[in-house]
Amino acid sequence: MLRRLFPHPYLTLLLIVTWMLLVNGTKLGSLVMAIILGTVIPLLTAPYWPNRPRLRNLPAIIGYVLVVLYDIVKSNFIVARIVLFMPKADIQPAWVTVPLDLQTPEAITVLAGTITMTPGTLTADMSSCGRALLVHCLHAPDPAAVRDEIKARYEARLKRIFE
Amino acid sequence: MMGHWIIAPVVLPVIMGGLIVLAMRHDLLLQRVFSVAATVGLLAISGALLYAASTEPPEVYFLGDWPAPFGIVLVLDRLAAIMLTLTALLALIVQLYAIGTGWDARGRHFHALFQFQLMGLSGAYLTGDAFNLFVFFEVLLIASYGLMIHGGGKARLRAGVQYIAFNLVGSTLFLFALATIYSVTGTLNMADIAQKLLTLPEGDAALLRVGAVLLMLVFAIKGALVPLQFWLPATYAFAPGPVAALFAIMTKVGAYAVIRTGTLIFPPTTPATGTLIADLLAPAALVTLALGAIGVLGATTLARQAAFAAIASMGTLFIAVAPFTPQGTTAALYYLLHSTLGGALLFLVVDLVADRRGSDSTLKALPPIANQGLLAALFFAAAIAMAGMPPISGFLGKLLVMDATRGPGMALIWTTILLASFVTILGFARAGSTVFWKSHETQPEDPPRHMGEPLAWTAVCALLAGLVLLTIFAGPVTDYLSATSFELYDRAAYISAVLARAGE
Amino acid sequence: MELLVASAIGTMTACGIYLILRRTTFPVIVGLAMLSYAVNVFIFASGRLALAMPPIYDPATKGYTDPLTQALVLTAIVISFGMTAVIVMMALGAFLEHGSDRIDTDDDAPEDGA
Amino acid sequence: MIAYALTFAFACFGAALLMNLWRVFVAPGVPDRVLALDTMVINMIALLILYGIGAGSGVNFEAALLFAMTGFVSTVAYAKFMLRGDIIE
Amino acid sequence: MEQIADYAIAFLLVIAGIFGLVGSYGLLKLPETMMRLHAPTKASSLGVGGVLLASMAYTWVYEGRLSWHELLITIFIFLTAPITAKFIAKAHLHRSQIEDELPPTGVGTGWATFEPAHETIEPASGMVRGPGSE
Amino acid sequence: MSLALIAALPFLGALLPGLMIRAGKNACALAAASATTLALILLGLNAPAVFRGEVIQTRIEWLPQLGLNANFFLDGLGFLFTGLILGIGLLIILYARFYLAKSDPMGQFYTYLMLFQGAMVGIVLSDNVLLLLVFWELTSLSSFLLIGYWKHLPEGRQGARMALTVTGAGGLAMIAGMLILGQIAGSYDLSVILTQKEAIQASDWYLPALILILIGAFTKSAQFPFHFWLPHAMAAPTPVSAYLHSATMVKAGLFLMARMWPVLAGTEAWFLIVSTTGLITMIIGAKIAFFKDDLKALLAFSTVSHLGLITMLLGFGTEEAAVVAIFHIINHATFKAALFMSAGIVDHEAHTRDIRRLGGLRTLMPLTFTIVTVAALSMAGIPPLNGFLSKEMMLEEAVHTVWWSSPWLLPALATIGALFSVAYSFRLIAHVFLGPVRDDYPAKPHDPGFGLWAAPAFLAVLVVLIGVLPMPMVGDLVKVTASAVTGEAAYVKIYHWHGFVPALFLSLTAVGGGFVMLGLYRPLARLWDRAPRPEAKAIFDGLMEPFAERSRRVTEALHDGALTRYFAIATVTIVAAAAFAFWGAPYAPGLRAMTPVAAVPLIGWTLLVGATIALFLYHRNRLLALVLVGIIGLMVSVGFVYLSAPDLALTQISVEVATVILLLLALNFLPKRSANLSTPARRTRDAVIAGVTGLGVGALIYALMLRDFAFPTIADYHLANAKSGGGGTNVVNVILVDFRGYDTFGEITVLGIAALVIFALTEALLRAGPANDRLTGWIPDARRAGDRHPLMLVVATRMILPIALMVGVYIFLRGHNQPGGGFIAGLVVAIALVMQYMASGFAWTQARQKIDYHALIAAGVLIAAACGIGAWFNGMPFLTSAFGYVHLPPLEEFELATAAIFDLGVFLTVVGAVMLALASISRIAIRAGETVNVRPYEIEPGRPVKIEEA
Ligand code: NA
Ligand code: NA
Repeated sequence: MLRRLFPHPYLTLLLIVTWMLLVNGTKLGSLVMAIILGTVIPLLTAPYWPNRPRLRNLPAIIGYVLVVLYDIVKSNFIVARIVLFMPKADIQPAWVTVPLDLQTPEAITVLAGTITMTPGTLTADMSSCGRALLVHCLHAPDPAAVRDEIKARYEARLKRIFE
Repeated sequence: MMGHWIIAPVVLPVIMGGLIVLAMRHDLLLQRVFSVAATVGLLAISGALLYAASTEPPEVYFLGDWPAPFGIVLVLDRLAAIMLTLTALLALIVQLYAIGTGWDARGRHFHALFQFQLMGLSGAYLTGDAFNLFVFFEVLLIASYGLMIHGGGKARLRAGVQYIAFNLVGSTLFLFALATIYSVTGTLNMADIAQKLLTLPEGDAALLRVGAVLLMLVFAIKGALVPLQFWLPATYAFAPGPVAALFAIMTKVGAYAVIRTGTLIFPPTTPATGTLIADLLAPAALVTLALGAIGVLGATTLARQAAFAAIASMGTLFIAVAPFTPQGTTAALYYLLHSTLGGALLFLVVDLVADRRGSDSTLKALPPIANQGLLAALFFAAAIAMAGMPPISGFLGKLLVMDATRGPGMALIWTTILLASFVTILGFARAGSTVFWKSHETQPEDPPRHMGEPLAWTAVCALLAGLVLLTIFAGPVTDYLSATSFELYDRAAYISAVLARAGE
Repeated sequence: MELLVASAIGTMTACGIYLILRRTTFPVIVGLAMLSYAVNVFIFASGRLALAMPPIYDPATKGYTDPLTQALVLTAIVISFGMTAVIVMMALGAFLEHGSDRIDTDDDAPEDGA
Repeated sequence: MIAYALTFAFACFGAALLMNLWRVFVAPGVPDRVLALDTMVINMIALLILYGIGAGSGVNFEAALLFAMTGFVSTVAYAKFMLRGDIIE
Repeated sequence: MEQIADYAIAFLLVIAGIFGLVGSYGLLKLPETMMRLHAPTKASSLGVGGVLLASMAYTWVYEGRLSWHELLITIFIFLTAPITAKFIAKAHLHRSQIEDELPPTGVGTGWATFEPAHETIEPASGMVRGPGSE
Repeated sequence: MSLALIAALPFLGALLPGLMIRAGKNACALAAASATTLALILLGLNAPAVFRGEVIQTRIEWLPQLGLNANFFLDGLGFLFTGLILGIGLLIILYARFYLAKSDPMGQFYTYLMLFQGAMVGIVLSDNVLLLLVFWELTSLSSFLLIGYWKHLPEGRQGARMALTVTGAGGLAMIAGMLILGQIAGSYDLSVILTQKEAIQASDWYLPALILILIGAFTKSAQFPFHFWLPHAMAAPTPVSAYLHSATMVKAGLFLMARMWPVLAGTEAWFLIVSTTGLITMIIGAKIAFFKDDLKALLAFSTVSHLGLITMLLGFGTEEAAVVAIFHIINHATFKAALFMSAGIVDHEAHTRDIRRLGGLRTLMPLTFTIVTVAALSMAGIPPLNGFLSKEMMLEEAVHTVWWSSPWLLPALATIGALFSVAYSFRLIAHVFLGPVRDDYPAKPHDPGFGLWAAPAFLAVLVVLIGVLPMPMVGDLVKVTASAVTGEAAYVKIYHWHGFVPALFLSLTAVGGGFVMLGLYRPLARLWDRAPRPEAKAIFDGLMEPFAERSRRVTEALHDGALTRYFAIATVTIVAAAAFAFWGAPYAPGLRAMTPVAAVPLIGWTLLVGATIALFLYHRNRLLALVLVGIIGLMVSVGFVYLSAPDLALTQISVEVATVILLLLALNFLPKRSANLSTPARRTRDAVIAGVTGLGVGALIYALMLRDFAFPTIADYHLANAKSGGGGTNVVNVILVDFRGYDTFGEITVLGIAALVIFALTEALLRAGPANDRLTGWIPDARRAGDRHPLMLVVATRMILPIALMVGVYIFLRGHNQPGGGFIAGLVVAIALVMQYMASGFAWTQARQKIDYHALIAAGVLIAAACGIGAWFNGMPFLTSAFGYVHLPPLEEFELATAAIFDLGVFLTVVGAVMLALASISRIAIRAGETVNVRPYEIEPGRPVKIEEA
């Protein structure tokens, strides 16, 4: 019953939060509205999202978010340095293949996104079977190291969260 | 006192159109029944409004209960009522024809689009607000786009693209014009504009005139006034027969708008604009008539010939409008009634002929077709109607126009009108003798004689009957029309009726 | 500011006109879109320009810009959107029927520009 | 204090926009131009918010949000067109 | 307090400005499309993020209300930036056809951009229903 | 009343044959005949009064505003002509019954014939010149039908067209003349006009009016130089020729001159124009007639000649001449009709009208011979036949007339005319009936049955009777008619012996000369054949054909479908007209202070203008063009934000992206580059046009922005009443849904219709046909990448869709008070759905939702309408809004407004319309062979896949 009413409980939660962010206040009326919408909209969009991802262990999630935020800021300084100060000749771009252990689409998506937003790397494509990501590095003298860092730093964490 | 009935001509079709789309879009029979019913209803309402308009001064309907000029108003006067009734009548006839010939089944949504088309037309006649006029122009245009390409087909689609493209430019121009006028006068209500123009500071005149001319050019496009007529021939020639017949009213919308704005907002007495409109309109109208007539003689297909006849009739109509005198406007209105019915008749006959010749209306002799004699007779009737030959109303219309254009420039105007009639009848004679007579050379034995399509024939005869009645009752009709133009030139009544609540 | 807006409108109009004078459907459609952008700004500007005075009721405001022209522009935008959609489809249809996307029908040369 | 910072930020993002425009004019291919457009949208949003701070009005939020949304959609649409031709298949 | 807040906001703005600039400058300076892609994706995102944070802080400090809208926008941008980047990258790969410059996937198949997806596809006949087909 | 009835009867008679055609030829003939007879009887009833000199009138109001009324009047002139028309008409009806073949459609013939008869009667009875014009043109039209009756004969069709062209044109000229005349006389009623002689002849407009009216008369009566159409009209069946071209239509011109005689005649101009034209026509006609070998052609030209004679007499302008004219009209009608019918008999029996193939018929067709001889001798003016009397009197008048200041010139020429007329009359007798019987007639000739010879015989008898006893027979008739023409009681005395007057000698000369000419026929004919002469038809065609051809070329050249030229012309016209308007009145520059410019908007401007220029430069690369359009749209909406128009910004940006998506979808099938189809010269021309237009528009808006409104704007009212009266703080939205909700109502209807049109069009394209073939055989013109639905996007959109929907709801709800509203919300939702389409594919998405977009559109429009109608129920006009503040604890107070319902209608329509449009275009893609994904992910890392090694 509850499962039919809330096909995606996280989504419902997310929507309620979103609504409160939108109306930018904490009126009771808004909350009621938020709850209504948070219930109705997932029901409407459920067909587009057949299988629900299972999320577990909140601390891991929080940890991951913090790591990524830190890396984003860091990566930006790196990129800035390369863009502003490194002479074109010295920049050593590289392609890296990152084989995947993850299998959940959601998880892979998050990983790919993370890679793009973090130091000097950018997800360009995926193998047509979905078992590897093609990553481009802006400046990577040692591509292998990049791959290992990705797998260790992000994929491992995501595996703990999603699978 | 018509109360809410004034808006019925807009609301009825839109609701019917909506219902057709919502509930009946899979059932042609239902569509036909309800669509016809709605049109009959529209005709009845228009008739009632026509009567009311003749007994009362202009009546105003304040939409949203906002006082003019702040909200949008509908105004019912004789002119609006006449246009409504004419449209409803033509619509009913054309609709019967479309059903009778099965045209409405050759594509989707014919009846819905048809109703929306009527909504747009009615809205355009009734509105007393310049911008709202634009909106309803768009409604009737977009519906006409749909009807024009109804049934699809290569030639029709290519013509359709041109038709839309040209009218999109027109719509853009319309907006430029409205913005300019608003930017000077700060109002959109036509009566209010008219009133404010009386006290317009001199320094604003030039800019306002630009706005006025742009506006008139928009209507000139609709009215197929040379050199803005280019969109018409292909459109009318390639549109489905009944649609082309319905379009007989579309050009008249342009004429209506010119008459409305030219008498209400920019009459020659307006200090800022003066005779600007007339000065530009008169020569253009003459050229239009001439070009249309030459087109009738030079056309290569019956359909195109009909199209050019339509252009020519617009020329005659605008010749009568141009002086902006009550007498001229009366003549123009009579000719408007006549040329609408006559044009529609011609297009329907051409459609019947083309249909029997395998949708080929090129001017060459083909083996005799079914009902050749009858069709020839009808074509003959339509032709003399459009050429303005007696005994059909066109002749009376032409006489009225000539009578109304006495005075300076009379020689030129009369010569043009008469020569145009001459060339037109010449063109029709050539076409008719080729299509209907020469065919007897090609194949002596009797043609297939199927009558069929009772509704279609009813429609055609109805139009012919309309012309005959217009001829017989020319007197009373003209009385009503001169009362109408009197009302038009007596702006005070209109303006005071609209701005009655301005104080609020 | 007025000069900027006016010149922008002028440029967009000019570009639009130039494009509608091209001989294939696509540029003509783009040109019509440009014209409608231009005229929308034109209407908007015809209500005069105002900075930081949105027509949202606000007791503390120093004034409002003209809300009416904005409403008119909205209507205009919507209508021209509908019109553009239709002509795009018709152009596509004409191309599919005819095999050429010329908008002039004077010379029926088949397939070109592809 | 904030005023200076604002001006500086304005200058930066303004300059950024001009660079984007330049990239639109001269680029090896359409992908780069699309990228430029996408960046333009981002910078625009930044300017919008800055303008909001400057004028002390939060009215521009919806605009910013919608810019973000539409910018994303159109970029994806352009790219998908280049990849597949048909963007809705 | 105000003072500190001012400094913080000003700092955020300056940083944001710099990154915004960097993002677009990189777009001009970097030699290859793939490299150019890095700059805006990251820098511009951070730049606008910074501005949004500054705005939040500003309204909080000076208008006394906490405006969450900016947060929403930031999240949205950060969510979508990678996707945009990936699409442009794919478009570039497809257009420049540099398949052979790429490393192997190491899992047997090729990169998706250069191969039809491995899945059962069937023609559209009868597949579509709803308003599209009546 | 009876007069109107007389005029109406033939028209009624015209209906009958058409209806009775099933009943057979006799029924048709009988119907026509009885109608005619009835009319004749009615006319007869009026005879006593007419002969008493009374004028019978009937007045029916028709179009009084114009002075066009169905007024009829019957005086002597009218009586004579009505009698001729109806009487001869009756004979023709009888004759035609037996003349026409089985295969000829009898019903049509009698219908046309009666139409014509009615028109003729109308002409001669009209007391209103406008009414007369109506009938006048009607005769041209109905004669067109009659001449072209044998549709399979090209000569018939051409003859008909020529007759219509000439007489129709003349009629149009006459319209102008009559309108002028009416203006001078202050009335269009003949009875009034005829009293205005002084006023008319004094007016400056007299001469134009005279010429225009005479053109009408001359063309109708085949007067030189308009005589050429008549012989070609002879292609008509003989009954028609006999009726139209001898007895009636060609006399209409004479009638008109006689009718107008009192007010137009008597001036120098009248005398010179009319008498000269008549004289020339008389001579030329007679001369040509003499050399014609076709019986009917001979008669035709003889008719031309006699009409000329009568015209000349009317031209003299004297009372006596008028009397003679009238008398000759009667005589000519009798013998010429008899001759035409006899010619028809010969043709009918011998199957040829070629005189060279005839001869010697005297013994074979004695009866016909007798009739022809009598009539022809009368035509030649041999005593004691009626033709002799009138010719004698004519010569008498000629002798007394000084012409071009010479007393003898006119008599001489008149005699030459008479001489020719004698010659061809004798030739008619001699070459057809006398001489040896031949054995090579196409058919064995013999006298016809009674039905055919009755009519001509009757006329021949009249010829003799009138000749022998003129006064008893027609004295009164001529008298009363002449009085009607001249306006005062005419003195008529007709006798055979005038004594040895000059006329006698002239007459004898004529007869003698005639004999001589006949004797010299062969050599003269050889001369004639060798002599170069203008062939009327050639000249006519030489005039008409090039005209028609040139018209065709002009028309086609102008309307050849070159839309871009149309645009160029239209643009130039518009700019020119605007400039004309602007410089026609004073202009005072505005005094409004400029809005300050900061650096940021300057950058925005640079971007906008830059992108626009780029579009101008790169537009041929269509994808790039769309990218640029994207930038421009973005900049415009940013501009709106900056200029305090948040609603506009929101709408603009969302519409812009929707448009781009639509264009991309279409571009998939269109060529990806625009071919360069214009020469550099043309591109320059276009650039110039564009530049000038741009300058104009820019200048216009600049001038407008820099001035204050001339009057306080109505927007002030909106600002003042939005909250109090509309219940919303977002004034723009309140205007949209309340002050001007009616606009919005129309606007969403437009959007809905657009979607319907697109859908209908798609249906049409997907039907069997070239488009469908092209689609089914579609090959994408560009290499396509793999990975249709990249996993990242699929996942992301699943997150984004619900949030986007939420944003949509949010924007919708706050619209009334903050930027937003139904329209923007609708677009946001639509875009969110589109995102879903792009990510997971059309079919997959479509298959997962139940919404029917048609229904959505309809519902939207209907809800909006219902919201408007709702107001009626509390007595308010359409779309009157209501709002209130609800407070239900523990929730905070919130507002409920009907405007929200209206906005909901807007919302639904927008979503429905956008989605239906996209859905339709996607169906085209699917027809083009797009395959449809069955799974949400095409790449599913979890799913084992078969890997084929490359
Ligand atoms: Na609106
Ligand atoms: Na709207």
